[in-house]
Amino acid sequence: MSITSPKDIIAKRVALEFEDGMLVNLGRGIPLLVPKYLPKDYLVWCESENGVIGVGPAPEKGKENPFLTDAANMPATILPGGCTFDSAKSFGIVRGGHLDYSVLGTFQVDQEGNIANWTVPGEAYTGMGGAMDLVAGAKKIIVATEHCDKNGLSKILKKCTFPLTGIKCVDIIVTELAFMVVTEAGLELREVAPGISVEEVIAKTDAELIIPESVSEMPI
Amino acid sequence: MSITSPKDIIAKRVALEFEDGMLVNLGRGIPLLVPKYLPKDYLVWCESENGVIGVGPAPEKGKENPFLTDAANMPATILPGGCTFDSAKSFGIVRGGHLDYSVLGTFQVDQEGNIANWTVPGEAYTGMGGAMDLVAGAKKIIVATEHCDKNGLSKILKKCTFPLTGIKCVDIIVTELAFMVVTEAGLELREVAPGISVEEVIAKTDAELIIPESVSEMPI
Amino acid sequence: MLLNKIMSTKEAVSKIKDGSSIIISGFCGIGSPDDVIDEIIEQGIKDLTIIANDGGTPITGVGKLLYAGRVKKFLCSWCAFTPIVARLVEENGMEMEFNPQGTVVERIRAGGCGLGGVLTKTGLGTVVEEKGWGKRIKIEGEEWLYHTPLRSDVALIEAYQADEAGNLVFNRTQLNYAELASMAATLVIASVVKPISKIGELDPDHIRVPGALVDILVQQDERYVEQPKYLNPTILDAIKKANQEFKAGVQR
Amino acid sequence: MLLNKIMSTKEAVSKIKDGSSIIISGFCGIGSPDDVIDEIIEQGIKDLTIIANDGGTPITGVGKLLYAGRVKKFLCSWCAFTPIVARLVEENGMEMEFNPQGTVVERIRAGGCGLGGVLTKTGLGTVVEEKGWGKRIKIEGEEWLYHTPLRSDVALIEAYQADEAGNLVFNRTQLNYAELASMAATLVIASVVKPISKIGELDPDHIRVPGALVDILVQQDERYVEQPKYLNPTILDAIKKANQEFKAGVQR
Repeated sequence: MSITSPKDIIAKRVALEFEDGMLVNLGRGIPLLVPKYLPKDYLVWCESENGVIGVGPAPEKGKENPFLTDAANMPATILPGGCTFDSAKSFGIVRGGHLDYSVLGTFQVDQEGNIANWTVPGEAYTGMGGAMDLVAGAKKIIVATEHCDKNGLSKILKKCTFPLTGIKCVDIIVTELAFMVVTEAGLELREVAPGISVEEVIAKTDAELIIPESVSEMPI
Repeated sequence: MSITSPKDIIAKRVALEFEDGMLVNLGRGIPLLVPKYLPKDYLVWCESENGVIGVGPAPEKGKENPFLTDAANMPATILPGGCTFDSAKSFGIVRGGHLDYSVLGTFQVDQEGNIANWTVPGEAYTGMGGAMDLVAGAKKIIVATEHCDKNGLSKILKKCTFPLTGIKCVDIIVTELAFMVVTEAGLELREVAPGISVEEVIAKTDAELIIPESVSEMPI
Repeated sequence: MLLNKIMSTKEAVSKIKDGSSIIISGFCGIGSPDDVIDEIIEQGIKDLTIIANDGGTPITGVGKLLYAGRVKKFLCSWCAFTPIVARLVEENGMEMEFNPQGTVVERIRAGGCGLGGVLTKTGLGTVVEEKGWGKRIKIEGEEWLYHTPLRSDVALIEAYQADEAGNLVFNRTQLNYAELASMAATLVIASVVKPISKIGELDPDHIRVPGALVDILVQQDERYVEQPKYLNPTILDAIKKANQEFKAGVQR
Repeated sequence: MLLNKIMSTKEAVSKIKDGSSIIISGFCGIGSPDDVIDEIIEQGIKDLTIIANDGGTPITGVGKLLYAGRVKKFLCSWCAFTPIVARLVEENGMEMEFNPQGTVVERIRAGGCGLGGVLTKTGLGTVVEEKGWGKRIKIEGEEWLYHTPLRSDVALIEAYQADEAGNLVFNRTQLNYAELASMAATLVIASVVKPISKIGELDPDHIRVPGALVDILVQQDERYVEQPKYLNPTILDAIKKANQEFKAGVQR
């Protein structure tokens, strides 16, 4: 499969982190593309905040159950082996460390692992929904985002400036350029995408990157 | 129905406090006799700590469901309209103030509304089970107990001496001699059983009783 | 049983007073009793404190109450689809509190289960702490955000099936806040999608809300059953009118 | 799915190490996986920390582990039917903690749901406070008993039905601690009464424990299914022997 779009590069790289049988929550946008790149024989369970494990694709038109939606309020199905539960259990699963991964998009993420993905300055009345729960609770937080915003500015910062979703919680950042890991010492560049140089990543990144002796190519 | 036994006097008087549709928890012993004295058209829901509302009588022999018992671990049934739930919900119901009454037996109860009904001194390793939950959570705590212990000593004390189950939580005390209410001012004698004098109750009670101008006869 | 819990929507809603606090079940409107919400607007009930997962939309769930101008205080986790909230807060003085989704439901649970509050890591170091919606406390050397328990005068929930005793069964993601809302309110009103059954017809293991916790059952109006996002035209008018007055600067 | 969660009882129990902490579901033995408990005794696993509702009896539930001398620390609400506890504590130094029933389950829930602990009125002014099992704290002027969250290495639960993905369905009062135990342990082992189903055969709304939280499924041995209080004769011997040694003053 030849991958050209930035979103697909990111989704395919994130998919490599997954193991069979894992329980994950996938945020809107790029994270929802990850399942496309999982091995066909894997069963990865997706949790939806509104009370489902095993959210499946949209139903055929006319076959919607009005009482079954995904967390974005779109008509959904439940895959064989899925189940439902109430909101307390849903967030107990999120906050109790039962999600192997929470994969999220973001506006900003920084080299300390802080993330700002729920609102932009000036939007005081939208609310954080489940975003703060997801970054506080999952075993690993994977940020899956394009490296720069539409103005070409790095989303990978020294320090987030937007309202924070969570502090020091991000473990891995995957962009169409790089695979980076938040370590005690700082943000470490582990892989670059095919055809991308370490220098290019550094140039396009606001955060200070730790560059190890060898940086591999993304195995996508 | 002619009532002679002390236990039946107590149960019949407690039953008069009940209203149709109430949710209650009945402790072992005398409290379990209360339903016998309820109007036939009443549906009073009994909660059982192991996760049932609507605990019914023991099943016929040979028809037991090994997965359905009451809180005393005896084979049970569920009445039509009953339901099951897990232990967190069970004690959420108990502690969240959803029981109209918790009716309990006791070793000791005192004029401040303190109760000691889970153990006797020297029995350090039995545990309190759900007793402390029941006295902390129900809307009203009704103690249903014989007035004196088997040695003829009053169970209605100035101050409990046994390990406490709960402090200042008892609302009503019903014995075969008297109906008493814990008030801000102290323990008030409201009714005496038929054929019993106020003086006899005072004589058999260690607690200081507040005696109002008129004490009625128990309407049993 | 002498009690009859089944009432018309009109009679059920007549028990709700101006100024009441109401927990409304639902997640983006799924599991919210739209028939009861519409009737609240119809009856002119106002100055409400609403606790809910989210703000719905202008024509679904909690959003209708916001747009009809009936909300004095609003606690939710998310309301991006009801932009009127900004104006209600800034121009009309509506009190607004945002809590993370898990915190909203956990606070309702604490209220319903007699617990002293919620201790969570979620929201530490964020706006939740900055605004004082949660309070940082240290217990045995570890820091948590502390939130008080939530209870309300009324809980409004939607159920799929019920029996005459008030036992409730749910369909898929309709459940969301219903189980805990039913434990945290003085008056619990459930709107039931399917015809209400006789006592004993539901499997005890499938009941998620015990009848003893439900005060009033409403058989959901067919129009809402057939069309889950049905909006009563008179309600739509009320919402439009309130919105126009609001835009014209009429203070409520 | 590449994973196979179904194992023999022997293989499942081999994952449990000496010194492990174990939450065991069950209320007076109902919902406790007796087949797994017996196998723990058979395999000689010891120095266990056990968290459970109660002590069962000498021949059912947690009681078997007590009588077989495998428990180093025991937290429960009630154990009046296992009088050996007094001697285990006073002569053998077993650590013992009693919590009210609602506190035990709420602490497990706090552990499983990432909460900072439990704030309750239950037990204030009683032995629970005197012994330091709960700690009186004041928050916003109100006094509560604070208890820390509980988690464990292992959770042992019994379920009525399961599918190959590990989803669990329960029968009546068998549920008790299972739902929350499954959230509070690193390794979750479920003993299943009915033949394990294929994926997709259980109704999603009837599942109380999601398969993703279950690590190992054991098909319950027929002898235990047919006779829920079945006791493996070799286990009875082990319990008797341990008890005799204990009485004879042999220190373990």
